[in-house]
Amino acid sequence: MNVMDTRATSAMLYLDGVHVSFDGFHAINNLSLTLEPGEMRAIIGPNGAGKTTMMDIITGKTKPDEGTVLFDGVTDLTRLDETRIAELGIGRKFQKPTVFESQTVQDNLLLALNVDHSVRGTLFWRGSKAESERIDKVLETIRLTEARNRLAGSLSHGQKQWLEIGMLLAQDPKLLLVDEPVAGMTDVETHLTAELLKEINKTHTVMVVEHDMTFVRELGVKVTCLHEGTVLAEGTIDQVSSNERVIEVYLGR
Amino acid sequence: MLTKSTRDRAASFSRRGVLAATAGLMLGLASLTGAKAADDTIKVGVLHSLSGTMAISETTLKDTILFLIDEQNKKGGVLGKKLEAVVVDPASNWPLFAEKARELITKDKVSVVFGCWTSVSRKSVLPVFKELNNILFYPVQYEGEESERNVFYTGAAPNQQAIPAVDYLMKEEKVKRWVLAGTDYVYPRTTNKILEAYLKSKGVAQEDIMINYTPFGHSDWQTIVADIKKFGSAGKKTAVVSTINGDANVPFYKELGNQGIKAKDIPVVAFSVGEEELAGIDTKPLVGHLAAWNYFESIKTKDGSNEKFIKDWQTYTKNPKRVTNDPMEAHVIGFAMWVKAVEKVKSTDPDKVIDALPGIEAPNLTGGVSKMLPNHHITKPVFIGEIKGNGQFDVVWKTPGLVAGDAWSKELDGSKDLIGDWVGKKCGNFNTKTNKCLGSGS
Amino acid sequence: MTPHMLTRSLDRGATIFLLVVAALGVLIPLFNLLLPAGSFLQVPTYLVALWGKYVCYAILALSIDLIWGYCGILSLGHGAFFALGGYAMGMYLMRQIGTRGVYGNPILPDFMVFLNWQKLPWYWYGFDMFWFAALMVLFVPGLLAFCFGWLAFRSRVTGVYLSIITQAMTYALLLAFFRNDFGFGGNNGLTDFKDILGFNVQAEGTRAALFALSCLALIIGFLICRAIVSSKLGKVLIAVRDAESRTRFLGYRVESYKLFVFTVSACMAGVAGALYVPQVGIINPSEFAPGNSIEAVIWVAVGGRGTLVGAALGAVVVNYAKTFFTSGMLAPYWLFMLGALFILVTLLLPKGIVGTFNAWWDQSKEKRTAASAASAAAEDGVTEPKMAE
Amino acid sequence: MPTKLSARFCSFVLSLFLIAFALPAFAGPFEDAVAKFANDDFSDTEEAVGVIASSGNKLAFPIISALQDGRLMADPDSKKVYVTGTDGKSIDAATGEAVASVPDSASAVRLNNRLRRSVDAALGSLTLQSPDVGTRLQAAQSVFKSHEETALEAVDAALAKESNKSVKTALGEARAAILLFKSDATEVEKLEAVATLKARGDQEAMALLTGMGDQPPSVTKAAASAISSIQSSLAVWSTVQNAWYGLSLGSVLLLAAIGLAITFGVMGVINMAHGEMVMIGAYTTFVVQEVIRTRYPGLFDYSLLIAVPLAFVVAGAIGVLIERSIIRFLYGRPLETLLATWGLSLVLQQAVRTMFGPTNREVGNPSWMSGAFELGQITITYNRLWILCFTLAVFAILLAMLRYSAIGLEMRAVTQNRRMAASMGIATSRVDALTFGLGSGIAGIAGVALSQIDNVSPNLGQSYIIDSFMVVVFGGVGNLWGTLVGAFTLGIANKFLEPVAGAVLGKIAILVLIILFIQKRPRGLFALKGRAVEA
Repeated sequence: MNVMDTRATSAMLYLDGVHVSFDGFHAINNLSLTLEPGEMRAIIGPNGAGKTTMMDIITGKTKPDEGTVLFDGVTDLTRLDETRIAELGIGRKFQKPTVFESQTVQDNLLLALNVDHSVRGTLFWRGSKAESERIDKVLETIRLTEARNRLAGSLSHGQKQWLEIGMLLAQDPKLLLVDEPVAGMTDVETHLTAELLKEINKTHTVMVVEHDMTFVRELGVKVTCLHEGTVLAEGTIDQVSSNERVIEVYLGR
Repeated sequence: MLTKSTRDRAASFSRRGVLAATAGLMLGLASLTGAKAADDTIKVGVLHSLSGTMAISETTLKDTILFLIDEQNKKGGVLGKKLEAVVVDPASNWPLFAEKARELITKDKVSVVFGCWTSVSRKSVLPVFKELNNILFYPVQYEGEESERNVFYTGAAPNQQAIPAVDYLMKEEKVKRWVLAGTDYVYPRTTNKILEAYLKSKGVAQEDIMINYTPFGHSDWQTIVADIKKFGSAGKKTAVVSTINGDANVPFYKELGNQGIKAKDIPVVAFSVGEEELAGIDTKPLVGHLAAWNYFESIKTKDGSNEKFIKDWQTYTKNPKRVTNDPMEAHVIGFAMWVKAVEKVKSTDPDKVIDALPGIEAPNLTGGVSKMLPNHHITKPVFIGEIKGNGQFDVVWKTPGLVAGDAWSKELDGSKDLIGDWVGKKCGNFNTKTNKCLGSGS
Repeated sequence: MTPHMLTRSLDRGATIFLLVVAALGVLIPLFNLLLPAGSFLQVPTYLVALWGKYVCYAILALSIDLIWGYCGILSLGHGAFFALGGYAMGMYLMRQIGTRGVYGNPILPDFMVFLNWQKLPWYWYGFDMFWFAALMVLFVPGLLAFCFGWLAFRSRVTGVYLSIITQAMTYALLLAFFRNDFGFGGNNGLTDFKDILGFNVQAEGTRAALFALSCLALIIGFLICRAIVSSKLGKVLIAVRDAESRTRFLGYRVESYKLFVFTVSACMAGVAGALYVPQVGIINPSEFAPGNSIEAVIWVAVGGRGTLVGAALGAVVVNYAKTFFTSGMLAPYWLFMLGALFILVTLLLPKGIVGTFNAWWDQSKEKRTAASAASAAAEDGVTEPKMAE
Repeated sequence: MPTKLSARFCSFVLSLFLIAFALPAFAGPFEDAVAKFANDDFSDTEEAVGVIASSGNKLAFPIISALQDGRLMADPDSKKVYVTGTDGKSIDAATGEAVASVPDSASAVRLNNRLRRSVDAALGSLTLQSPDVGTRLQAAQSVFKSHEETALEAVDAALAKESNKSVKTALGEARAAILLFKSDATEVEKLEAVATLKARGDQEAMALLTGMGDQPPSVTKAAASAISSIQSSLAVWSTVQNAWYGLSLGSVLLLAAIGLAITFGVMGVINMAHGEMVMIGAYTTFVVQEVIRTRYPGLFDYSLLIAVPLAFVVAGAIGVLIERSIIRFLYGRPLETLLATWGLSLVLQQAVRTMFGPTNREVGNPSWMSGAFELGQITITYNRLWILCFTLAVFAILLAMLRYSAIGLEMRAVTQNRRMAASMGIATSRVDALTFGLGSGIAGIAGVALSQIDNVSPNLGQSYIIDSFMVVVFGGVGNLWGTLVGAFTLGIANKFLEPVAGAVLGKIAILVLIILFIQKRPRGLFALKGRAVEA
């Protein structure tokens, strides 16, 4: 990869000509996409468009067959594993909410805090005031303060979604990848989530994958529509949703 | 005087009471496993695996002892008391053997134990019998190199099985080239060491001896049988001496049969294949292969003792097809010897019985009389039998007289100067060169 | 272990458990030695030996629960570490026999003499010194676990795959130790021990002492486990167990966590084996048998996976049942009993004895502390989602 | 054997008596020889065989063939020897006159291996010209084995008459073998002999060449070159042999593992009782054969064909039973299934032990399953060959079933996405039961085949369970082709390691290799890729 042009990009996240295929099926096909620092981007697209696979690639879960994936303009993510990438400051919320069901809400957040993650560090860990304050703050933001001692497994679907977002906050990454945050949420919850994300976006770069167009509209950010593993259209929600191809393959008439 | 004693008792009671209070679970424990020793019977321990890999061979021996006890009780028991069998299942698990032995002796207070098959099970119970000073009768042919005060070896020592078999093959079949095939554990290892030394002493060259070891329960014999075939086609008469362990024999013989190795081309003489093992195979392709034992079911006796034994055994087990085999005979002899010894000293006290046993004679099932030797092994005849189509053996050769069991092999450097003598020397491993009793530390 | 870890690690159940073990460790030897033989409360020596064995198994169970119950690593080869520890101790005991072997050879163990070994193989050097043997008891299993784990966890071998290769490991060791050329006594293994640190292993006093020691080891092992699982590391382990990749995305080096507990638990297993050998008086390859390892896992399941107390309890219960069934009239049918026990427990008590008890206890008491809740939930049967599909 | 000793003694006295007072008509060498059979002494019997074989008496063949298959009865008291015909009629061996019945005191003349050899040799030279080609061939071969000089003229006579090609070569080889050891054979003859044997080029030929005593230098030289050429060709063949052994071992592994590939691979159920399913199949075979032995002995050769479907049904039924009663409560908790099925395996083992006893049970090989044939210089045993074919057949059928049948489709659907399948109206629970039943049934079939080469004992299953798991994991869970490739790879690797490292080390090496391999490919040889795996 050409060093000059990596320097050139100021992007927080930079994908160029990424290919990945599973047993012949091209999940990602020459995908190129840039995310500026501080930006929030909504990714839409039909099932199998490669949205989640893209996130897998960014977070190092899947290695692309070819192409460039740059973080902060310099780090080549394709060479790193999940842990390292997370340490760099990329946080991810999964499509189906995955929290540590058998542990309490606050333990979930405690685990997410970006403090010493080494074996020794955790073995001889003793809670600090700063940590507990961080946790309290996050609990407030995600409105789970009174549920702090409940098992994460006993939370409602929406609450789990939020807890996971909360974990992202606690992790305090530079870049948040949020996969279908409002799936299975009530309208109210959806609205609140939108607010929450906007709030987060003030201090973080965010990439949201979502089907819910009203939600996307509410976010009011630049939208990228993926189809068959490549970018179909990019622009404001109106531009994209008026795009012929997009209507054809995704929105339907 | 009296008051004092009562006070003492009272005190002891109270102390005990306190202890009892502090440990209720001990109570339950003690009561759960506590044994009530019945004085009107003499208890006989039976320590044979009834489950696990060794159940195949050992279950029969358990039945044998039960049968013998039954017979003895019909004759009115021993010293006017009935015999009572205490059966446990060490489950082919060696540490469990030790545990069960301990249980038999301390909890059930047995006067004697008949048990074990594998060397390792014997080795594992050995310390227990030494510590608690009880008697073990061990009925299986084994590698020798042992003579313990508390153990009586009624099975064959190597010189009562392996050596005569090899002699037969040399004399009758003019064998010049030898395959020593065995399962990789101590009995085959030692036996093959002894045989190797013996063959060399008879002028067999190194390149005419092939030694091969396989893991337990080895089931794919293609390669090895092929190797044997190759080895056997070097122009000299070849034979296989097999110390392959029970379970692996069936596939071995099946492969032999299928690859068409006939007894008349390359005879196999086995030390661990008896009537019971053959019961699991179609023996027609194996006719003529050999086994060396101290007893065969097919042996006819003048006094009909063997025939009678087989008949009674089959009626007892309600199974007219039930076969008998060599280790069973060993138990028969051992049991008879123990009974005689007990009646001789009018007591079941292990020390008395142990001292009484050497010199005791008991009829074996092949029309002879076996004698317990000072090294706690017995005298036995050795027979070579050829496998017949019906799973029985046809005796083709026997030693002229009885062979005395050597605890220590004359062929091994480590042990050629050792003897076991519990009568004179009171020592199991006495070095005749240095006149010292080894292992006593001094 | 720092004090705050200790305090934090002791909840009600744990305290009771420790007290019981301590009581056993003190009382059984006392009742065995002080009371006159045959008196009502006197504990016969064979029971001391028996319970000593159970306690060793309990330690093994603990070590398995630590990795399976809390980190979701199902090792079906832990018997290997147990056996290795046992062999290390056995080699020391063999060297202590000295000239009292049947051949009176001062250096070579008997089995080497009659297989005509001329000199002691190098790997037997040093085992005549107790401290060295003791070190090896920890080091050898630890090293094996470290190498094995390093390979396996780094390349993310998980779930069944891991379980199966642990089986392969112990099976390979089984075959290896069977070989007489290997220099560990082949199938017969090591036996006929005379004394340990100058005390006769057969002596009642030694047995009592060994029993007490085993109880002590159990207590220490238990404390270590508690300390680990109740630290933040414990939370991470549970996180790994429930959602491994999630934990990765939070920036935890999952493999190093797994490696850590795996090695610790292997060392514990080794200690258990080392204490086991002098009490049963023999160590041989059958301890490597894959079946043994599986059975050990079953003890944990019966007692209650993810509850350390349960693991220990399970080991004792199952083995007591085994002892009980294998003698007397039941002897021919004991496998039915044992098999049925395993099936019923997995079907009816998926949380194991202690787990079920806790659940019931917690239900009966509305008010509950976060800590016990966490542990109670940890006992749920849920395992790695990967394998659920 | 005091009985025998005494018998021998009085028979000895008797024979003296006979020799002294017998009528001259009976005093011929042939009759004496026949009488020797009654001495129940191996060396006497051997002499007798020699004399009779060379006597040219027409009774020689019936007597010796009767001796070979134990139809020659000797009465130690009367010194009379009888030949019981296969038709039950008996004749006096010495005179050939038919006799009403053989006295009870008569017993079959015993043989030992040495005698069997000389009997074969004798029969060989006697049957060299028998009308039946098979017999002639056999005869030629046994003469080749024994290569007694006495047989030479018989061979030459036969050679002159012989028309059949294969028999001719066999005779030629027999002749060569004899000449090679004939002290007064000319150098030319011997050189020819060496050439013939070189042409034969198998181990027996080599045995003769290496075994021949001192010879004229030219012959020794020729022999040496012949030996080396034979050796080199045999070396090549031995590689082929190893490959074949590998295949056959692989087929056994595959057979044992294929059922597991379904229960474990497809359903994710760690079925520790799989081995016991195999065992049940084997015991079904045993029962079938018992019934056949007692009721319809004629059907014995079909016993396996009958056993296969039965084993499938029995094991399959038990499988379904297990699934319904235990496994189905444990889905999503695979490790619990491991424990439960382990308990189950203990129960099943003990159940079989109590029902059939702890000892091995005899399962015979039908005639078409026993024996072997030579392919070039390698021996291929029929049972192995059949098992290989059988395994491949089972595999193919199974594959076809999964691919094309409705239930197969449902099974694959349920494997790939249980929830989706359920929502599409597939009765997943029924499919589960059937799948598990199928897996167990196939294990049962495996049992039928394994009963042909291994112990039929309660421990049968134990010895295969670990290997099976290794194969499935090595090949990649959930992929039948993986299992196939895995099984054969392991089998062949094992067989090529065994001669080098020995059986034990070979096995260890294989295990270590598997462990290391899993590091490289944590999901086995044929792993599914993509998101589905993680989900």
